[in-house]
Amino acid sequence: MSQTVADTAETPVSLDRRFQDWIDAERKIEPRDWMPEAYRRTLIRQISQHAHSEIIGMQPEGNWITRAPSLRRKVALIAKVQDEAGHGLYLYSAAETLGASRDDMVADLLSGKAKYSSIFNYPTPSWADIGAIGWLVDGAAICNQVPLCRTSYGPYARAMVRVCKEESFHQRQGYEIMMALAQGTPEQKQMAQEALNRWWIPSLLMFGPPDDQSPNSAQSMKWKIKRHSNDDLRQRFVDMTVPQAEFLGLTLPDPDLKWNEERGHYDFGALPWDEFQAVLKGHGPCNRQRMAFRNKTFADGAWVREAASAYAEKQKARQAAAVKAA
Amino acid sequence: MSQTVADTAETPVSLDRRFQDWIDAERKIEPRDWMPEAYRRTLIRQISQHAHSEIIGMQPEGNWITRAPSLRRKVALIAKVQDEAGHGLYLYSAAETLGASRDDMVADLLSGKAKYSSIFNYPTPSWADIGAIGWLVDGAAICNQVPLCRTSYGPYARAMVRVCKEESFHQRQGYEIMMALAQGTPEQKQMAQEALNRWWIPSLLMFGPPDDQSPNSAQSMKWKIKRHSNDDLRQRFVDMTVPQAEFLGLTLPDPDLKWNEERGHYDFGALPWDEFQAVLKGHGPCNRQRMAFRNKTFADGAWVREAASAYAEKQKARQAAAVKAA
Amino acid sequence: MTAAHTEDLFRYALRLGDDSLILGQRLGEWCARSPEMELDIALMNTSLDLFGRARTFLTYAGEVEGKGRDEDALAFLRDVGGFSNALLVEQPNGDYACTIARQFLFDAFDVAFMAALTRSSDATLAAVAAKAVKESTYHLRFSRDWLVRLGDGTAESHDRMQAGLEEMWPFLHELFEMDAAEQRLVAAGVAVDREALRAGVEARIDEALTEATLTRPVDGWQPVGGRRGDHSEHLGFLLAEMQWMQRAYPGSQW
Amino acid sequence: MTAAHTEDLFRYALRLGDDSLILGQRLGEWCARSPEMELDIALMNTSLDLFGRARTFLTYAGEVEGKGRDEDALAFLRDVGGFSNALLVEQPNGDYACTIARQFLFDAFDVAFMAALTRSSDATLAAVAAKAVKESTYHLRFSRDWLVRLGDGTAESHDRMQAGLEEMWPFLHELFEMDAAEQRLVAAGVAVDREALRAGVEARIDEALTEATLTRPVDGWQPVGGRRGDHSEHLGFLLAEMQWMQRAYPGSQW
Repeated sequence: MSQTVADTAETPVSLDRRFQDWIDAERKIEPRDWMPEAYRRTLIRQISQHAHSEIIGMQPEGNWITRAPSLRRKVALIAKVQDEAGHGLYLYSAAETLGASRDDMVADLLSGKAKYSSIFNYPTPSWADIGAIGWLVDGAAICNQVPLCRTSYGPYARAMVRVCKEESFHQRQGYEIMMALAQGTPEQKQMAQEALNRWWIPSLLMFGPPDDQSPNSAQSMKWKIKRHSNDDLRQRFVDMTVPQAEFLGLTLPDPDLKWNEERGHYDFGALPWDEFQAVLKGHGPCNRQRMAFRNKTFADGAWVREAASAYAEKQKARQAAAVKAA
Repeated sequence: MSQTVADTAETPVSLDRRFQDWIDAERKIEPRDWMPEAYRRTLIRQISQHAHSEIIGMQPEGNWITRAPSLRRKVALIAKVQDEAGHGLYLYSAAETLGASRDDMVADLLSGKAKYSSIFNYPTPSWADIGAIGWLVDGAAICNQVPLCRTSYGPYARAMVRVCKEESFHQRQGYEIMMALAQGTPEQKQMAQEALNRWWIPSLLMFGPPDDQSPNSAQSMKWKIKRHSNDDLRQRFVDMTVPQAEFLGLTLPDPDLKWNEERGHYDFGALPWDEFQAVLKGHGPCNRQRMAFRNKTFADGAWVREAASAYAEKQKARQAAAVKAA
Repeated sequence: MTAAHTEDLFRYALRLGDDSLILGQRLGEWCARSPEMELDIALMNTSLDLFGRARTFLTYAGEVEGKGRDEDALAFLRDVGGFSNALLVEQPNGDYACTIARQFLFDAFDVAFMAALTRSSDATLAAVAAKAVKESTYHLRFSRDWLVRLGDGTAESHDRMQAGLEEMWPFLHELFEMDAAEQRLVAAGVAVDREALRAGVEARIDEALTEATLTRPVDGWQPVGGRRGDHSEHLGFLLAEMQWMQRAYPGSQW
Repeated sequence: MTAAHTEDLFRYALRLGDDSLILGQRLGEWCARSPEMELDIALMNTSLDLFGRARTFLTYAGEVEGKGRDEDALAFLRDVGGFSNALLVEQPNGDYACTIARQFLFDAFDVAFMAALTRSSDATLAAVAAKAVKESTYHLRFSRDWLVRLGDGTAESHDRMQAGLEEMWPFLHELFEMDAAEQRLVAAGVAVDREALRAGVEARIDEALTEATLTRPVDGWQPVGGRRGDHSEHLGFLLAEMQWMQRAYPGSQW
C-alpha cells in the first residue's frame, strides 16, 4: 500500500483504522507498509511456524527415502521432501520481510520456544504412512492454506500460491500411493488401512481447537490472516475426504461418521482434544525424536557453516586486496 | 624351569646353552625362568600378533551378527566372536607374563606398528563367507596352532590348548554352514562356491612365505616356538581340505590341484606371493577399514575407560578414608 | 484350553520373546565396538542370554499358535506392526551410557519379572524364567555397576549417564503396562502382575541412582503402544537388517 | 547384434546404472541431515539426477538383456555379488567433507565421461549422456565449490576435507578401469575409453586441490573389483535397507 494508507506522522488510532480499511478493501499489505505491531508479530509467528513445520516434516517422510519400494516412488518422494525444504526456505524469507531473522527463527525452533505442526510428531513405521501423509496431511494443509493465498500480507500470500500448487501435486501423489496399496495384495491393503487408522484423527486435529476454544481467531479473521474458522475448514476436509476413502475401499476409523442430509455435511465423532493438548505439550510419539534429530543435525553441521563463513571472509579480504592493488 | 637350568650368575654362553638343552629336552620355559632376550622378543611379537588377530578378526565375522539367517546361526556366531575376544584376552595375558603390557601392545596395534593376520583384511560380503572363514581360516589356524600346544613357552602352550579346542568347534560350525549351503538351493550353493573362491588362496597364504623365503623360521624351530615349516603346514592343510571340499560338492579354485600318487600329497598351483606382500603392506581390500574401525572404537571408548579409572580411584580413596576412620 | 486362552497365551509368549529378541539384536550391534574387550564379551554374553530366551519363547508361541510358525518364522517374517516388544528395547544404542541406561532399566524390571514368572502355572514359562532369573541377576549386576561407575566417574561420564537415563526413562513405564489379555492370564495364574512389581523395581532403581549420584528423571511423557504393534521409526531399520537374509532367500534352510 | 555384443552392452548399461543408483542412494541418506537447508536441497537434487539416470540405464539394461527384468527388478532383486558399481560410490557418507570428497572425485570423472558418452554410437546411451552432461556440470560446480570452501575454510574444515580426500582417493583409480567387455565396446564405438580421460580428469582435480589448499594424496592402494561384483562390506547394509520392501512383499505393485 506504500504511502497510500499509512503515514507514520498520523495518530495511532487513525493509522489502525486506515490499515483496517485497506485490508477490508481486500488490498495487500507489503513489507514497507506501516502495520500494527500485533499484526507483524502474529504473522511472524504464523509464517515461521509454518516454515518450521516444513523443515521438521522432512523427517517423517525422509524416513522412507532409502526404503521406498520402487525407483519411481523413491524419486517422487525425494522430490517431495526437497519441495518441503524449498517451502521452508520461501517461508523463512517471507517472515524475513517482516523483520525477523532466519537465524533467530531457527534458534527458536531448536530451543523449543517456537512450535511446528504437531502432525509431524507422529511416526511413519510403514510405507503406507507416506501415502497417508500425502493424502491426508497434505490434503488438510491445502484446506488450511488455499485461503491463505488471499491472505492480507502480500509476500505470505504469494509464497502460499506456490506452496499450494506443489502441495496439490503431493496430495495427488499420496492418494495414488494409497490407491496402489488399496488395489494391491491383502497385505498391502491392510498396510493402507492401518496407516489410515493412524493418520485420520491426527489430520482432523491439524485444523486446531474448536472455534469456541480458539481465542486468537477473531483478530486473525479481521486482519484476513485467517479466512475461515477451524471448524469450517475441518468440515470441508471431512466432506472432501470421505468419498475419497470410499473410492479407495478403505474405512475411516470413526463409527460416528455419517452423512447428515439436513446439514448437507458429514457428521463425525468427538475429537480427542486431550491428545491434541498432550502432543502440543511435547508428549506426542516423536516430539523428542524430532527435536533431538534437528538439534543434532544443526550441531553436527556447525563446522561446515563456520568454514563457509571463514571462506567467505577470506574471499572478501582477497577481493578488497585485489581492488586496492589495482 | 625355575632355578634348574639358569642362574643369572652364569656366563651368557653357558646360560644360552643350558636354555637350549632344556628346550631340547622338551621341557617348558616358565615366566620367571631366564630366557634369551631374542626368545622373549620373538615370543612377545608372535603372541601379541596372535592376540591382535583375534581382536581384528572379530570385525569380518561380527559383520554378520545382525544379519545371520537364523536364530540358531546367530547365537552360534555371537558365541564364536565372543570366544575370539576371549582368545585375545588370554593371549595378551600370556604376552604379559613376558613383561609386555597390554596397553603398549594395543597401542602398537592401533598405530600400525604391530601386525595382525592378513587374512582379516579380506571382506565378508556374503553370509557364506562366515562359513568359509570357519571352515578354511579356522582350519588353517588349527593346523598352525595345534603344534603350538607343545610350544616351549609354558603360558603360550597352555593358552593354545584352550584356543585350539574352541577353534575346532568353530571349524566344525563353519563346515556345517557350508554344508547347509551346499545342500541348499542353487542360489545358496552358488553363494558357498563364491565364498570358497574368495577364501581359498588367502587361506593358503596364511601359512606364510615358502620355506626358502622364511628367514626367521630356523631360529624359531630351534627354540621350538615353531615346530613345522610353513610349507609342511600348508601341505597338511591342503591334504586335509581337498576331501572336505569334495564332500561338499564344491570346487577348489585351482586348476593345478591334483593328487600326486608319488608324493602322497596333493599338488597345487603357484601362490600369488605378490598379493601376500601387498596385503601385508596395507593394500588388502580391508586393511584401512579394519584399522580405522579399531581406532575409532578405541577413541570413542576413551571417556568410558577414563570414567572407570576415575571411579576406581574414588573407591580406593573412600576405602582408605574408611580404614583411617575406623 | 479355550481358544481365547490360547490366543492370550500366544500373545504373551510372543511379547516376551520379542522383548528378548529385539534387545538381543541391539546388543549384538555392539560387537567389536565397545570401549574395552571385556565389555565386548559382557555385552555379547547378555545378548546370547537374551537370544536364548527369545528362541524358547518364540518356539513356544509358535507351538501355542499351532499354525506351524517356528522361531525363525516369527523372528524373520513379521513386519513392524506384528512385533509386540516394548518400545524401550528397540531404542537405538546411542553411546555406551545410553545402552547402559536402557539395559539397567530393563534388567531392574526383568529380575523382578522373571522371579515372579518362575511361579507361573504354565510349566514352559516357569522353566524359562527359572533359567532367566539367574542370567538377569548377572545382567543387572553388570548394568548397575556401570551405571554407578559412569554416574560417579568423571564429569563427562556423569553427564552422559544422566543424558542416557533421561533418554530411556520414559520407556520404563510401558514395562508395567498390562492389556486385557495379560490381565486374564494374571487371573489364570499364568502371567506376572506387572503392576505389583512397580514398588520393588522403583526402589531398586532409586537406590542405584543414588549410589551413582544421578538424578531421577521427572516422570512426564510415558509412551506405550509397542504391545499392540505401534512402534517407533527405529524398529523398521532394525528389522530390515535382521531379516534381510530370510527375506532375500525365502524358504531356504541355513 | 551378436549375443556377445548384447551381453557386453547389458553389462555396460548395468554398471552405469549401478554407479548412479548406489551413489543416489548414499546421497538420499543425507535427507534432512545436512548442515544447511540449502545443502539438503542441493544434495537431494544430485540424488534425483542420479536416480533419474539409474532408471534409464537399468531399464535399458533390462531391455538389452531381454529376460523381462525392469528397473525395479534390477535395483531391488540382486544381491551384493550381482552389483557392478565402482567401489567409490558405495563408500559410507562419513562426515560432510567425506561426502564432498566422494562426490567431487565422482563428478570430476563423470563430467568428462558423460561428455564422451554423448558421442556413443548407441543412441540410448548417447541420449542419456546428453542430459547427464548438463546435470554433472552442475554437480561438479557444487562439489568443487565445497571442496574449495572446506579446504580453504577453517583449520578444522581443512583437516576434515583433507581426511575425506585421503579416505576416498584410492577409489578414484577404479573409475578408469576397463575390462575386456568394455574394451570391445570401445572398439565398437559404444563405450567411452576411460583411460583416455585420465589426464583431463586429473588436471581438473589437481587444479581444484590447489585452489582448495589441499594436498594431493599419494597414490598407493588402488582397489578394484566392483565391476565384477567384489564389493566392500558396506554394500550389503545399503542393499538391506534399499531392497527391504521389495524383498518383504515380493511381486507387489507399488
